Amino acid sequence: MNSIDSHLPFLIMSALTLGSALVVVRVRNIVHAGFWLLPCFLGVAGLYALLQAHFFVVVQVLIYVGAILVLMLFALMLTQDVMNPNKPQTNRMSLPIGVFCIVFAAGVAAILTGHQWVNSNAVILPANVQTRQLGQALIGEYALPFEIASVLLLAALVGAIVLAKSEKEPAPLPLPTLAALPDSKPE
Amino acid sequence: MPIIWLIPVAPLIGALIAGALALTRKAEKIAPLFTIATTLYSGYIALFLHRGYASSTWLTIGSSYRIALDVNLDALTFTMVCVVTLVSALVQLYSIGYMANENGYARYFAYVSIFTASMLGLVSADNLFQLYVCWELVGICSYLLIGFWWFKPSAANAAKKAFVVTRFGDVGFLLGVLLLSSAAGSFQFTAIAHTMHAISMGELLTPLVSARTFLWLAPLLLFCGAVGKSAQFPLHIWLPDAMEGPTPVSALIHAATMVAAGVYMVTRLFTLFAFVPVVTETVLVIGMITAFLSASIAIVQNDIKKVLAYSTISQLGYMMLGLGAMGTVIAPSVSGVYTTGQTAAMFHLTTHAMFKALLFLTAGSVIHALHHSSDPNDMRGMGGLMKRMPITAWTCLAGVLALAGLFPFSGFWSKDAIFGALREASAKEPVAMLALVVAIIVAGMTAFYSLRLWLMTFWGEPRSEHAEHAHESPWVMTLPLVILGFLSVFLGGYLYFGNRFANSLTGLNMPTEPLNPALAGISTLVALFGLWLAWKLYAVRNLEKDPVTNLPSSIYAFLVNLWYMDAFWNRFGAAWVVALGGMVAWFDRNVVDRIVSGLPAWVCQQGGLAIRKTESGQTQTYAVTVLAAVAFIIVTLLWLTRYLPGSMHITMITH
Amino acid sequence: MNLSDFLVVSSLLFMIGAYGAFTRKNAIAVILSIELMLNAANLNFLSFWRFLHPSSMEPQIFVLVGITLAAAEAAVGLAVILNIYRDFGTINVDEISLLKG
Amino acid sequence: MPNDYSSLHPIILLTVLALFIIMLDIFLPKKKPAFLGWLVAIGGLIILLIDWHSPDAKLWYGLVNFTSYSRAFDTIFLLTLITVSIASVAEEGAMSFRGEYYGLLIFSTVGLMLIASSGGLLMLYLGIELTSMCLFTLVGFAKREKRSAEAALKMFVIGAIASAVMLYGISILYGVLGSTQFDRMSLAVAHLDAAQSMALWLGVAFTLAGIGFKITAAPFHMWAPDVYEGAPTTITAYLSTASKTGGVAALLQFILLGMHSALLEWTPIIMLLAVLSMIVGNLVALVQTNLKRLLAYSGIAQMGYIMVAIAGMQATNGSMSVASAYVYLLLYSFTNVGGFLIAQAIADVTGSTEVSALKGLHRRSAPLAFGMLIVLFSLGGIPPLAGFVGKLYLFAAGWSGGQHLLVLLGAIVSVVSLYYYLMVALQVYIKDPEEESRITVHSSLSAAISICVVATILIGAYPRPWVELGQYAASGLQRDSTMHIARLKSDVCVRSFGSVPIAPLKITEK
Repeated sequence: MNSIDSHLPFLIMSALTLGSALVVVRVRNIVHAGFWLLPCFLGVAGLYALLQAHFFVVVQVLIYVGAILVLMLFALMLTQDVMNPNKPQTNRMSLPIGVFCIVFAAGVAAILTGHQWVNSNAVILPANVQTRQLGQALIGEYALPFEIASVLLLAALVGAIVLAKSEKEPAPLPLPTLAALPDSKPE
Repeated sequence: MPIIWLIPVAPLIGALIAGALALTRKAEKIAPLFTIATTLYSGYIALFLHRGYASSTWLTIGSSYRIALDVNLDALTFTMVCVVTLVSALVQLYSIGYMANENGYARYFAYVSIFTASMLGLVSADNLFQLYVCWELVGICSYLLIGFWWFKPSAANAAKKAFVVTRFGDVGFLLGVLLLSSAAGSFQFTAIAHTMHAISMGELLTPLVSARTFLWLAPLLLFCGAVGKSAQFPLHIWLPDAMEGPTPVSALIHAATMVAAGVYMVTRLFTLFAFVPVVTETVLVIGMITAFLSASIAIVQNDIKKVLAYSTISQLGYMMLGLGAMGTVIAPSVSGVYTTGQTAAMFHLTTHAMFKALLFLTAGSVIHALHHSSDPNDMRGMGGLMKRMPITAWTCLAGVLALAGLFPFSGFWSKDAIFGALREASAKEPVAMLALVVAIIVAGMTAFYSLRLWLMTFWGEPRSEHAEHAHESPWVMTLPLVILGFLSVFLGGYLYFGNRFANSLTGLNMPTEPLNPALAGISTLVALFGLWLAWKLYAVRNLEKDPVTNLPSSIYAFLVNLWYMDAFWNRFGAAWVVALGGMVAWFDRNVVDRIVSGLPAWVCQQGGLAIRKTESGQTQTYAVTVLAAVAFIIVTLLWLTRYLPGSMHITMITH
Repeated sequence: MNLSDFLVVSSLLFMIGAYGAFTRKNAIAVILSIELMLNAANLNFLSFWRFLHPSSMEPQIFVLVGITLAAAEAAVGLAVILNIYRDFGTINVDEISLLKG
Repeated sequence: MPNDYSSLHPIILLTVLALFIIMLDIFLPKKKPAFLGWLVAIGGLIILLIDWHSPDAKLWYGLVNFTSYSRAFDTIFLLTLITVSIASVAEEGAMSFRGEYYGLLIFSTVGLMLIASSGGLLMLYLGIELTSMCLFTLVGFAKREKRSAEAALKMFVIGAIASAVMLYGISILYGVLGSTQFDRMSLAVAHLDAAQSMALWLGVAFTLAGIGFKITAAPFHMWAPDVYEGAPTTITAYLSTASKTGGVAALLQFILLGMHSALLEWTPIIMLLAVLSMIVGNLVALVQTNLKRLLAYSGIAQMGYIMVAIAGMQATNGSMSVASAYVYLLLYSFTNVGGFLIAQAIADVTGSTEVSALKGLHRRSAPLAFGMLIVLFSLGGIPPLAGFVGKLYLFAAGWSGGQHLLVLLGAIVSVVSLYYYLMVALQVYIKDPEEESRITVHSSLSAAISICVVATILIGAYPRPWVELGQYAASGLQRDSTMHIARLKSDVCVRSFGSVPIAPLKITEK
């Protein structure tokens, strides 16, 4: 197993990733949580760089940081006044779940580090070959998953539009099914 | 394929036609024509065409399990087919009058016809699977017919109760079917009988349990089904409630045929029961308890149908006594052996089907006449119907005497056969001696309550206005009564002389077994005593209302003395009997009922409510469950592999 | 630094994400947390690719699928939340529990 | 197997059909019945025929495998799509995005078909996600209804978490086994001491979360009742049948193709799912008052019965388990869709899906009442209806697989289940209706209900061809796994891709 010698970058990147991830899940202000996702994703991109997955560094930054995160931030800013930031942002079970997650993480890490991984002894290819291979795979051997992923995106977009589009015409008379439902208000 | 496959199929066709008529709601009145004709056709095939075997494969599971629709018309099936088609046809004829003004006229006949088809399928089965399917089907028909007047809450509840309670037995039955068929690798009766034999010889391994356990467990599981279906203690509780259904249905399903299915099944599979004495002894003990318990309850009932229902349970207990009596083996049969006890049980099944159907139909005739009354079933509101409904009264008397087992009525011969079998068996099984004594006591009780029923209904003066204005039923109802009355009187003797019944069942040609004079004498005396007591208590008490001073003084004094006796019985005897009956009824209602149907229901209900609480509506709780489940699976596997290293192969797969 | 270290990081990241998804009241924060979980899976794939099978194509394809999925889920998820907001006037997951039992 | 790309035609055509429907709807007048559902049904039927005429194929080195297994399962998916689409015609008038509705429905069917024909976890995962992604939207399709929106949120959150967990699990499996292609996975598992490799089972348990989410087997079932209750009823029907069937198809492939050599270690996991599902499903259904929730819990219990058969796979080498699970899923699709559609028909008039809305149904609509009775009796496993045959076959498979205690438990809880099915039947036939008005059913909806009810009776009355279909399905899975393992064992899997040689997978014995 060929190890990576650069210890310090790894420690920095993992600390950045995990630290900001913790902030994301714990911070009260939801917009801050959204912004803290940025260093987290960048940390993951850094780890990818250490793994010499150069193409995915770019993808991570472009798609996660550039697209998904921006989408999230828009949503967060639009809805930030919905949640009162002075109230706790986590539910009642946060302590037991925290303990559970720590124990579980320790267990998973223990099992994974204890496993004898089988190495195929292949050498890592230079970045340009890697990317060319990936490109060829996506139109060759893995054309089908690629196409299906695009169908998935299409379906997701259609779905998102259907759900998000506000209906222009005034609400018609309620359907019988609507009328029958108890109209309870959230407390 | 031989034409006999039409035996179960013909009534099914009749049912489909009636069902179609019911859906169109036009020409409902002609529905019974089809159902009766098809039922009679089934009987005709059985009577006049060749015996034989027809089979068609329906489904094959795995490599060896073949599920087939078989019609195996042997002597035993022939007997049952005759009983079922005859009673069914007569009941349907009777129903034309009885149900004339009811809603769902054609639907009723469709149900009855489906029932007939399922029952015929049950008795002509040659494999456990078909037996089980038809077993469930007759249960459903029973459910539908008990709840026929669904708008009455009591009927709806009774239907549900009947279905659920019999299911308890059916679970055991299903497990028995699975156990036996998985051991045999087949559902066929013969294959299962051979397997059982091989297991008893130690030549074959059994699934799940050891061979020794298997030999008693498998037949007892099957017997569970019989306990449920034939309303044996402690699952008998559904049958009295089932009287909520139309009375002809009670006559057909809950007296003559379906409730006898348990007896038939044990007879058919008797080879399986004969390996271990504890099995037959269980059958014997259950039969004994049932016979006594229900007879004692019947004494205190006032509802005419309830008396008959408890009487039916008691008589089914008699049949179980016959089955449990491991008497002399008289002949080998297709699937094993016939003993005197089995033959006697089947004999009693046949005669009982006639006179009990008759009794129910006469009760129905009375109820029909009183149907404007608030409680037409209550015997306290009857009396004096003898003059107003003579045919019903006389045929009912024939049925009563047959039930009482009075010489020479039908019941006498078959009851005596059971006593004979018990006496024979007592040499081998000590408990049979006790059973014989109990059976004789029950015979007295039976005579008592059956005559009591008749006297309260037909004797004396009318005790209500409705009874006063009662009229005889139309001919479609009285004709079946006359036919069944005739059979109730003569069928037993006819089948007894020349040993006709046993010879037909076993295919042998043996001379008539002479009656055991002591046994016949005792049973006759006991029956006479019961009748006499009923006569004294009921016929005379009614007269007491009228001045009886016109009687000769000596007889009067005698009566007074008897009255003294009566008071004594009332204060001490009857009070005890009533109290005992009441206690048994209370125990029945509050303990047996609760334990059998109450406790598991309660546990399930509470369990459901408890688990339901986890479904809190909180999305994130659900999400945690997903990961917790993953963690749980990992921990379980960790535990299994850590503490049971290499032994997972042994522990996880139980062959 | 070898495979185990990366796996430890990814398992921690996964559980942090899970913790957030299980405890955050804000529905959008739940989506953010799920993104963390997906990232952990991707990190796993690339670690295995780098240390065990650098010539294999599969993990890379999986990472692409994972990223696509993340994008799709973000889009649909936000639409679902918008819909919730219109109907309930809140996006507090805790308060949205008409359906239960 | 021939490398015939024409086997892809059904999937491609279905995708095209979805796009066509979405586009067609743009040109159709709104607020008028368009009968798009019938178009989908006809298209689905044609595609089903094409599917049955396409050859077996193994494309892209086994990325997707078109076998009798995939064909048989496609049949369930397409038949469900057809019945649900026909039933949805009744709701078209009230829909504002009917083209998208059908489009997403078809896309989700595409996803399911991909699951059934997947040759590895990659396509399996993509299929599951495509299906889920469409269903998130469809569940929330009644946008103005709070319950629908809530159901969508719940399904989305749980589904997204489950998919993330599953992806994480797949990544671990990839690390342990070096591939996510079923044939190579199976080979690698065979060379591993499967029982002792906890990392493998870590991956399996995580992966199971995603599949468990699809099949709603306890303890992954929590979302189902809420979502089923809140979703539009036609979607609930689809969700409870086709989507679950896809999950079971995935599970069977994962176990029997991917981890064939570790069947024994799988048994306790499946047993756990079976026991929990049967108990939770039946007991909670006992205390339900909403028909949709009741059917949801009953569906959880039915999955438990299927798990009983699957738990017996070790002894029967899978074939009987697969065949019986398939037969059950097929008939269950009809029965359950029928049940939900009847609930829909009643809710259209009464506005309620409570069990009490069924009071005296037989006086308000005799055919609906009869259909409900058939559905309930079939679910209760009463002969001679389809449910009986299916349950019998399942338990027979479990029994011959040595799972006697599970079968016993199954038999006992079946008795419990009868109580709540009969409780509903009681409402239909025994209770007095609150209103006497007759219930009229939209002709398309009644056509869909008729299809389901007739199929339920037919499968029960004449099960042989369907059982043979199940065996046909099982043969696809069986031949695949044995043949591939044999082949892979003989010539080590060297494959070349483009000009770059890829090193052979090296298997080291521990």
